[in-house]
Amino acid sequence: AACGSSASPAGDGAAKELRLGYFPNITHATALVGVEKGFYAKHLGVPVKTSTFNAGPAAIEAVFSGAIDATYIGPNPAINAWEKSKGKAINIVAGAASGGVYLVVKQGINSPADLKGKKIATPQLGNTQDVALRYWLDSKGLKTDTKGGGDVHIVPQENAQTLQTFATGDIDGAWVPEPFASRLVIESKGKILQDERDLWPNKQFVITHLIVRQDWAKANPDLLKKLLEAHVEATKYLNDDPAAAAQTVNTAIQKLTQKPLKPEVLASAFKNITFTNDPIASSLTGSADHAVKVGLLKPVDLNGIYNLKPLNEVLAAQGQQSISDR
Amino acid sequence: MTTQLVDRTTAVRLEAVSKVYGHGGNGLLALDKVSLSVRPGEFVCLLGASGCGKSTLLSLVAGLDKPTQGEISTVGRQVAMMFQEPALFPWLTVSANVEMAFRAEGLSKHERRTRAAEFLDLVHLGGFGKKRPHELSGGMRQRVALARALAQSSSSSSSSAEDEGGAVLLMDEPFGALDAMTRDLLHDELERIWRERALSVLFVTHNVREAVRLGDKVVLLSSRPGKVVEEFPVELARPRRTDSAEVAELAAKITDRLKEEVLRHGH
Amino acid sequence: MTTQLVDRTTAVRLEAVSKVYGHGGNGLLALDKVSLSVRPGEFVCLLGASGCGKSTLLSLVAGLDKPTQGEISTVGRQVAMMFQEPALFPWLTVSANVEMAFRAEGLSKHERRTRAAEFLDLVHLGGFGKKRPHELSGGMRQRVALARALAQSSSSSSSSAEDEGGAVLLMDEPFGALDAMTRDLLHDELERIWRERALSVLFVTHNVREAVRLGDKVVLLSSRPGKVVEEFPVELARPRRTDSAEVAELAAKITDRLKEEVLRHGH
Amino acid sequence: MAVDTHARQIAGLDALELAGDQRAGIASRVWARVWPMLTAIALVLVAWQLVVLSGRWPEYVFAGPITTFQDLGHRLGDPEFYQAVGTTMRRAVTGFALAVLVGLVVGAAVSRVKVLRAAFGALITGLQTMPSIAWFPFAILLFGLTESAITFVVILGAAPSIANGLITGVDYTPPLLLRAGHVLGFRRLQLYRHVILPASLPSFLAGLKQGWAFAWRSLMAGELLVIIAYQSSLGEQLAISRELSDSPGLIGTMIVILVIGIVIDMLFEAADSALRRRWGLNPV
Amino acid sequence: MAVDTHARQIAGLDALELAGDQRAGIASRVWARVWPMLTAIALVLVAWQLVVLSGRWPEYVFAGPITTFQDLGHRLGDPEFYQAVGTTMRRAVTGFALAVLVGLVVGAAVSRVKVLRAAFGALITGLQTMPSIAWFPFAILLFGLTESAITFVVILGAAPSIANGLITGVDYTPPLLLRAGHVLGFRRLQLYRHVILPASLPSFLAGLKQGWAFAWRSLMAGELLVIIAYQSSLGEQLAISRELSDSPGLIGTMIVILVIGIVIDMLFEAADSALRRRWGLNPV
Ligand SMILES: Nc1ncnc2c1ncn2[C@@H]1O[C@H](COP(=O)(O)OP(=O)(O)OP(=O)(O)O)[C@@H](O)[C@H]1O
Ligand SMILES: Nc1ncnc2c1ncn2[C@@H]1O[C@H](COP(=O)(O)OP(=O)(O)OP(=O)(O)O)[C@@H](O)[C@H]1O
Ligand SMILES: [Mg+2]
Ligand SMILES: [Mg+2]
Repeated sequence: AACGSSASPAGDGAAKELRLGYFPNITHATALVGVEKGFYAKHLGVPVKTSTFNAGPAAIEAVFSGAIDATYIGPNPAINAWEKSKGKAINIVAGAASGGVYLVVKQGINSPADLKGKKIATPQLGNTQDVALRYWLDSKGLKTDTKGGGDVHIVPQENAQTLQTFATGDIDGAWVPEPFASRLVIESKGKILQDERDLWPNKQFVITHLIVRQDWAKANPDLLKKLLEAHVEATKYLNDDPAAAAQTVNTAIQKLTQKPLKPEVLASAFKNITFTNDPIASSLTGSADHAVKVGLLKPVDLNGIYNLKPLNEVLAAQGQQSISDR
Repeated sequence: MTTQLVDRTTAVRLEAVSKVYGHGGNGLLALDKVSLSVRPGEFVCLLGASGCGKSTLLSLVAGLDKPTQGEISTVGRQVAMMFQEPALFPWLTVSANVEMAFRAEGLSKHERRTRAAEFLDLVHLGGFGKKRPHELSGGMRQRVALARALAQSSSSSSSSAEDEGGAVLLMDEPFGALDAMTRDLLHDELERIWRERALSVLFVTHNVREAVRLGDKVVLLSSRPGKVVEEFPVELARPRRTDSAEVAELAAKITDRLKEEVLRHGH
Repeated sequence: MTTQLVDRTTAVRLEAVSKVYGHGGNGLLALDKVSLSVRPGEFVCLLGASGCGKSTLLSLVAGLDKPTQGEISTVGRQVAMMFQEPALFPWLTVSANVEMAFRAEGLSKHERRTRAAEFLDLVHLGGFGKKRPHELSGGMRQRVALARALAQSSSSSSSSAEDEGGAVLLMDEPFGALDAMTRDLLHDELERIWRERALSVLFVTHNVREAVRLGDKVVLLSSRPGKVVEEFPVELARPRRTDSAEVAELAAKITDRLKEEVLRHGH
Repeated sequence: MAVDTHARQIAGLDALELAGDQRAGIASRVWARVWPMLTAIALVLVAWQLVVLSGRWPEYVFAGPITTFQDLGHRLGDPEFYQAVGTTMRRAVTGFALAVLVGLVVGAAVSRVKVLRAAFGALITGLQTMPSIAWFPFAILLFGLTESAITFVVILGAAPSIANGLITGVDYTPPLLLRAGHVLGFRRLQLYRHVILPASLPSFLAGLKQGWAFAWRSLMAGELLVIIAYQSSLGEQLAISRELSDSPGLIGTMIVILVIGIVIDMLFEAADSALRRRWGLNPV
Repeated sequence: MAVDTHARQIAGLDALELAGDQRAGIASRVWARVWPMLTAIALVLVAWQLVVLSGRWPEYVFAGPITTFQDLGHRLGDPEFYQAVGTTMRRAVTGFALAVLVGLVVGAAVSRVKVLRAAFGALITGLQTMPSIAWFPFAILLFGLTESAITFVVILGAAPSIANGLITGVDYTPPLLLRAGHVLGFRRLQLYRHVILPASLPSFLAGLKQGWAFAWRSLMAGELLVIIAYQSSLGEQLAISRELSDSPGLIGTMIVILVIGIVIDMLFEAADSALRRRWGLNPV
């Protein structure tokens, strides 16, 4: 790359460690079990330094500044990072999780038509959930606008606040990821009006994936492969023994935040998420197209955002099917 | 604590008043069983060495401090006081500083200003009403404070017709920073106002002649602890002149007594 | 601005110095072409009505303010000054306030304290070194300021052996808040130090006798604008006594001249 | 030989910096105030550009002045920008005004009534250290998704430091002035109004300045709390810039915040200068 | 007839509140300071419980005192809690100490050098109004994911108000004392050290107090910036409690923050009281 090569204080020549970021969050279960079960340590052979973040921007700032090499992250920050750096900063190298996003509404709302004049929360203006809600409402003939006006009022707010405002009745519903969707249902007697999976082909869309710094990947192809090996093993573990995995995830969350999920929330949320190595490229481009359609995004060229070759090599070595970046 | 305690023939009465600053071993006995009274309309001068407790005594009378022992009573709705320092409010103009004396009375803004101007003229500061205290010389500041105290003690709220005597006026070295001429002129003005308003005055000074010039009675305090050493009635006819022979004679007598007292205390 | 300008026979020289406070129409001419000189080792007293510009003159000499016109020159590494107000540092004890006079000299802590104690004894405040300024009476504060100024002007750094005269000492009504006895005692001490240290003193007072008692020369200022009206050489033999006949006589003469001046200005 | 001439005294005086050349014309006085600022800005810009040129970080990570000002220029051409600034300023001023009221009342009560001071004195600083986000849930509980919730957060942010400023001022009122007021017949409220309050003004003003900073910061966070239809705001723009990893947008918004802060500071500075002039303190 | 007896004068005096009964024993003096605080706490607890009992909000939205203190009790039993408080306090103290240093130097320079003041004076308040999150990207760029990044944010938060406190103090130094210092032969640095700094102490102390509040708030935000694995901190706990809508956890953390704030305030208050006593100002 023309720039940024000096950004890594560790030096990209031959990295002596891997610096990995993730969130203490159930959609990042792959990383949580990977760290907890020692998969990364086992495969990488160099020390793994982990950093946790509570939101996307800090993780991207860390990637940009070269403070971490790879991180698990949602689709939006990845697209932003790609776009702002004009395709120079990062690549998506694997998928991690799919599904687990719902439109939860108050009792008494039974159809999209009932949403007219109601307030629905999304995590953030222009993020995947926000786009999905707008696109979905549009498809149901309900108008919205980016300022919260229209037939349905969309109020972007942090998920934590959504829990509160839903409980106090300030909002009528929310399009949110797990574990918030399950908490709305279990704690505030919300009702699922729409499972986002039903809107996508094969009922699959990306919620978490793994990105790496391009210059790190270029300088450390071996480490990248080993990282992916660990990632694939973690995904396998999650799918092979979901009950044990769920426990492992909760243990990890408790260690990081001192606050484990309630068992019923954990069970419900875990069930709703699919863990897969496939970044489900079609959903990312699809979501970007939707964003353009609802007027939230200028068209972005996502061509080249995926670098799945190392992943496919790893999968091939294990005799698994290769994954497409379209 | 009842009206009985306040004799109609006393404007200010101190009975065996003691004042200790600080506590225990560090305590400093500033006043020791001082008894003193000022009759309504009487002009009493206080003399004493530096640090003997004169200012302390005035604070006690003004109610700014509590005596450690003893009783103090004053007649009159308000006690006006002129401090040893000018104690002007730096954020107010000279005129506004004097106007503060009428605040409690509820006069109109215009009336306040007019009356303040009168008192400023009295102290020869006619043109300085719009200046701020920091633009004045030390003696001018002292005169502003004088104007304020006089204004206050001659304002209607501080002396009511029913009282036998007028308001109480306490003055702590009011002319200390003034030249002899200005001082003489102000002596006359003070005497005039004192008589017109029938004020009861307690006046601290270091100038023995000034004390004799103005007072009906001169009270001599000893130092550390402050005690009343002697009271000198001044029975000279008014108007008196500071440089007259009678004044000089009595002043010399008091000065000798004072010197004795000061020297006895190792000063 | 060269050494030539400073005559070896002048400790302080003012040449046609004017000082205007404020600007334009609001400007106040405080000093008007004042010329004055103090010889090394000379004791000059300044007299004048309240507000005539005495303090202003001292500030100019001390370099605290710029003259609007004219030239001022002083000899001696340092000019010590005692302000009209005590100007003590409230966060320091009395002793530490006096010790500030030796700061520039780099004496040891212990030495500073010992010397400060000497000067406090001198002003009869022996036991008060550990008090804070707010615990003192007005006159005591003034004496602390006096101790500090004397300490400064007799410290080695302010008078160097090469100088013909010692340091310059400016005093603004240093005894204004003191009783006559204390004053007399301090006159003697001041005179002694002045002679021992060969100080050049510029001394402001309102007390004409005091001026005559202490000064080699008494300078009379008129008021608004301040101008030198007359200089009176005092040729009485020392030691003088404030209550001696010669002092009284000259004082009376000066007082008459002063009165004339004050009355001429409508005071 | 130690010779002290007039020239040296003037130097001593300059060290004291008591005097300014007050006869200079207005133009040159304005210029004297402006050129250091312009120089400072120029220096910052040059340093910034040099860092960018050094290539330590790519432009998308740390935007240079050119990109930033281009981006800012675009935004300045957009009426929505002014709307956003307007919305934020309106909220800031409302919130601050209410905070001044609350701070004044609380400060007055606590500073003069011993029991209240013992009960709540320490709590004020305690509240001051409470980060705004802690109040968000309560703001929403009390006010729902309305502007009042934002105002609530702003008041809680600013009022304590305004109260503290007043309390400091009251504590440091010269006793002599209190005594003078007492002798003039002022008691309680009157003493407060005529003596204590004016004497505390300098400290109160300092408290107001700090309070403004707290109010503004609380607002920047609070504006994310309730995003109101058709109303963009500076706080939202700041957060979105960060969210989108939009370096020129972020720096641009920071510049806008800085400029507003500087303008407000100048207002405070003017008030303070006037005060100092009246009190006879060294003017700047 | 208007009669003013001793009793009335004492009343007037109490209004001035200049005097406390200084002969009271230590126990009763401590009690006089403690009971209003205990009463205040009791009142708050009762009001809080009443709101919860009113059933206006479900317990998981607004936890009552019982739930909260149970939760807090659990946490107090956990060594990790003390570790978190320890980590946060360590960062706060380090950051604050550095901020004091920076604030002192900047304040001293800006307050006495005219050119610097014209150039940077207004910038200080400008910086003060900059919300912490704006600095996050720069903190990470400069320091990576290290504690230094947090410290950087804390310093930027606190130093301006410390500098401002000093500047106010310098501006309001009584000219008479400056003149006295000048006459005593103090120039520039010496004048600063012996006169200006001690004279500004009250205002500087007020600035420190405000600075602490800024430092603490910046820290609470900054602790989210760099979450160091398995090293919990108060800021993180606050954010997580909020993230999880964990009402008892949030209120519990707020109580902890409040208690720390109050303890710190008491330290400042003690310093301030000592200062006032030395200066001969009305003691509380
Ligand atoms: N800072 C100032 N700003 C404006 N005017 C001033 C200032 N200081 C003094 N003056 C004016 O200058 C004149 C002389 O003042 P100065 O203090 O020198 O008098 P003084 O002779 O010392 O009087 P006093 O005996 O009362 O102390 C006065 O009229 C005063 O109003
Ligand atoms: N606030 C205080 N705290 C402690 N001691 C004090 C206080 N005020 C006065 N004193 C002491 O009380 C004594 C009397 O002081 P006071 O001010 O009454 O003297 P004074 O007679 O007015 O003297 P002067 O003529 O010098 O003004 C002094 O020794 C002084 O040190
Ligand atoms: Mg006195
Ligand atoms: Mg003077």
